[in-house]
Amino acid sequence: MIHATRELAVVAAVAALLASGEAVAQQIRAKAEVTCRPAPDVLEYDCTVTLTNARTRAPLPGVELTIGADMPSMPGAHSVAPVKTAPGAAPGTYQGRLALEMHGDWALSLNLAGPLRDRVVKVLRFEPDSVGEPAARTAPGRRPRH
Amino acid sequence: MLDVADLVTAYGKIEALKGVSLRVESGRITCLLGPNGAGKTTLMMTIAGILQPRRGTVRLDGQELTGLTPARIVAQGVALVPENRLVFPQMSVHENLLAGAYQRRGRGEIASDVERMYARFPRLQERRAQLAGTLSGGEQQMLAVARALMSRPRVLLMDEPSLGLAPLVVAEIFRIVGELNRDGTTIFLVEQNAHMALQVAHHFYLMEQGRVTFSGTPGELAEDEVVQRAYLGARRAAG
Amino acid sequence: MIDFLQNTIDGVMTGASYALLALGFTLIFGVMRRLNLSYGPSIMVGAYLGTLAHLHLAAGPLGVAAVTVAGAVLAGLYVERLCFAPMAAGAGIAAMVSSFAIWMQLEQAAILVLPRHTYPFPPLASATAWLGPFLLRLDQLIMLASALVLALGVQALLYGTRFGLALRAIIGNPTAAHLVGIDVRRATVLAFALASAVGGVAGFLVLASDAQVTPMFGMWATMKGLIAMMIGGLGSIPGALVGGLLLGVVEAQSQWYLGPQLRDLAAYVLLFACLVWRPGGLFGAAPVRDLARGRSL
Amino acid sequence: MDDYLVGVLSNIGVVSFVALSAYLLLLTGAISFGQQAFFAIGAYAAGVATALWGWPLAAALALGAAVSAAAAAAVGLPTLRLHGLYFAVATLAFAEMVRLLFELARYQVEIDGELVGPNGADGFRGIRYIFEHDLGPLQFLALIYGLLAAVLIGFMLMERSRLGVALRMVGEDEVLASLNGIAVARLKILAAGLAGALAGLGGGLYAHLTTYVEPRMFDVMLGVHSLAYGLIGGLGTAFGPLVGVLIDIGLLESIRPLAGYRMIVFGGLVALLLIARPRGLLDEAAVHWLQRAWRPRRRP
Repeated sequence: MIHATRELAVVAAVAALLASGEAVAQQIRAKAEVTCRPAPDVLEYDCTVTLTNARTRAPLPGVELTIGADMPSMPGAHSVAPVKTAPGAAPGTYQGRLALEMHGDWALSLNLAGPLRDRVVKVLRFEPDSVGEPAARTAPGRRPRH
Repeated sequence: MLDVADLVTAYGKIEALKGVSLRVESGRITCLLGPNGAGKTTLMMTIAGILQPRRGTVRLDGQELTGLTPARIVAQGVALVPENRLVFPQMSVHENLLAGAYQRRGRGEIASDVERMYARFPRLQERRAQLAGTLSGGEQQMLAVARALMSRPRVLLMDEPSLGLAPLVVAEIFRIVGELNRDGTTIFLVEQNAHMALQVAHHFYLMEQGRVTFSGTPGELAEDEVVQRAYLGARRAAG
Repeated sequence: MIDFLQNTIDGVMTGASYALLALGFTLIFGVMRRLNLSYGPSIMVGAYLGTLAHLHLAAGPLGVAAVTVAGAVLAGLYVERLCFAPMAAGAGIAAMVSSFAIWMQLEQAAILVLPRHTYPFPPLASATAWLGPFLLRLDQLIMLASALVLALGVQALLYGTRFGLALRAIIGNPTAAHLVGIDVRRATVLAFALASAVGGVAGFLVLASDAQVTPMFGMWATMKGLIAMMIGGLGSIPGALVGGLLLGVVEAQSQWYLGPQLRDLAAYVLLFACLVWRPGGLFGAAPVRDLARGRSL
Repeated sequence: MDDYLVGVLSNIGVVSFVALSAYLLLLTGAISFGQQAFFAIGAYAAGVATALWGWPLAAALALGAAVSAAAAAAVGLPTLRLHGLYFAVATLAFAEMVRLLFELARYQVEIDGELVGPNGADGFRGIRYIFEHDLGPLQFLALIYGLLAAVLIGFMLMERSRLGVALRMVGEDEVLASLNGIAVARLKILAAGLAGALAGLGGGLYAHLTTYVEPRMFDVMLGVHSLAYGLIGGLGTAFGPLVGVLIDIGLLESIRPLAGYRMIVFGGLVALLLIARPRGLLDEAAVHWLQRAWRPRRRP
């Protein structure tokens, strides 16, 4: 009996949550460009984010932007605490310094808060002296024919 | 010759041996009788070093065996023919015999011992190249005995050699047991088949629920009494 | 037709490396009846030590090979001590999960020492030769020759020596092996070291022909070795050889005819089909009895 | 609550679904390396449903669970007679097939000038339901844990039911179970389907939590982790896998000062734990002891 009432309560709470989510819709979608370069310290990177309105291409200033990072190869286990960014010189640009745990591919999640809530994900490869596109997804043993 | 004193072996919290003491005399056949679950196999495995006792000692001619690895115990001269035979199924009969001499050096001697085994067990010679897993139950039992003898043991332990074998084969096994003993091998035999065991044994022990409850020679207690004490009569009636 | 044959040749060459990986894997599995997920990562540790020797001590290919093999053996023994030796008879899954935890450890250790994604590995022999219309690479020929020699060597060891007799006895029945006086513990450790050494050779040859090493090599080696072993049949040496070569050829053909993206897919389809239609593998009999009972791994 | 903490807790909650999925199969004696496949299928299906088709979240999650359950039952059929390592590797092969197919799969629709939808190896971005419907991180956290609580209650009811007993019997010994009149095949397919549904539900939640999924999130690593969780936390109760996840992600977070040495410490700890407790922290004996210690106090 105890279980049954508890179960009902949970079901009701979840149902209320799911229903409450149906009302508000947000029309603006953000688009982001990210460039990062190694900072003086090992495993630290300075990143510049440029946010624009996906439809109008107009810059998006005044956003509270944080950058989080996850390793796609292990969801949940390797993530670093999101860092706050500061507005850059040009409108719609933001700067932050990221401290990673290891080199390799990281999925940066750009979390937008304030007037606009959104999240954009970018995957980059972080090496000790450079940051670039994630490697073509190859493993050893895959050689082109000579 | 083989002295077991106050042996306690436990599986977790359950004590399978609750202080077992017994003695196997040199040159004789000593038998251990008792119902299923009395702890007979546990005792054999403890003597062979597969199981570690919680308390108590096993000595061979006064030399401590307790705590040695199974390999060292074989080297000291104790060989066990395990319950259900446990031959190496993917190896030939010949290789099984060679494995039995694993602790020994000297190829020539080992080779002549193998030939002696073939002389004693002609069936094994016929099947020398066959994989042991394909032998019949009786043949596997003979192989297991021969394999154990290949280590030239001072004491041969046998755990239920008659298990699951046809009556004619059982008689053959016991004939071999007697023969081995007449040739000088000391044998310690665990059996449920009290009738057969009492025919060959010089001395026997009764074991019930992890304890030795009787010790004597086959004449000392009526066979019916032995069978009953070992709960075998009840088992037979039920089975 | 020329393409098909060239693919087959390439596949056999690559397959030789898979066969070597499967050989070590199957040896560990046969003797222990346990799955060592850290098998590839311990080879990777050896390769990283080899790379270190290459970078800092300017070691040549042979020196790097020696360091790689020795490192793989050391890492393998570490895994054995921590994940397999202390586990009781019924704890097969725990041992496997434990070897997975150590995989994480080894990978991070490698990354700590050498943080870049790739490092150079000394190439062995990149010369090529034409045999009629077919192109052959020298380093791959060495790989194929090594696979054949090592497989034959392991087979000879198993069937022609006292140590091999002990190993086969343990494979057949560990309890009975104890009872005939085999030091099972010692033989198991030696088998583990031998398997790691074979894996180390495989790792060296693969990486030397790639000329680079990444920490991902550990996972790659475990996966390729596992697939080849399962296709060929658990615990079977000819199975490891044939499973590796078959995997290599199927990959090479599907890469050529279907494209690189479908290559790996084809490998897994092959594995899945083999398991469903012939669970014991091509060279195994029916699945080993104690495995059939789900409980033990 | 700090946003980061909410994020970590959400991750723990979502990953618990895959861990429970692997645990359910472990109860029946099946070692699966492949539950990440159903997590992936659920994530993609639910993501497509909200982002491309405009479905409400509840329906999308249900779809993810249903599609995953169907896929799991379909794989359960050919692998029915496989056991132990053979089953484990077969599920692994299947999961890698699924992952590689997602690397090939493209299904994109233009929304607001951006292409949205699964795009092969580049992943599936823009599952923006929580932003479009203004669902805050805390609300989503509540949703995850609400569903998790429901699942756990389901597990507790099941473990006391005939079904739970039957599942454990199959896990102990299939032959014996069938001799006791249990329809082993049907039960195993049912368990596979339920486990698939659990993983699929978790996947749907995960896709909406991160707003972004890509195939390599669902590789062998996740599969072996999910299996490991049950074993670390303990096989005695459905809370075991949760404890496992908590130890993994939670402990990793708390030893963050060790930064680069985290996995070295963690890997070693897990290995030592498994030596001491091969069936996990909350193994059957521990659960039994806890129940006995707990009961008298509850009774007046």
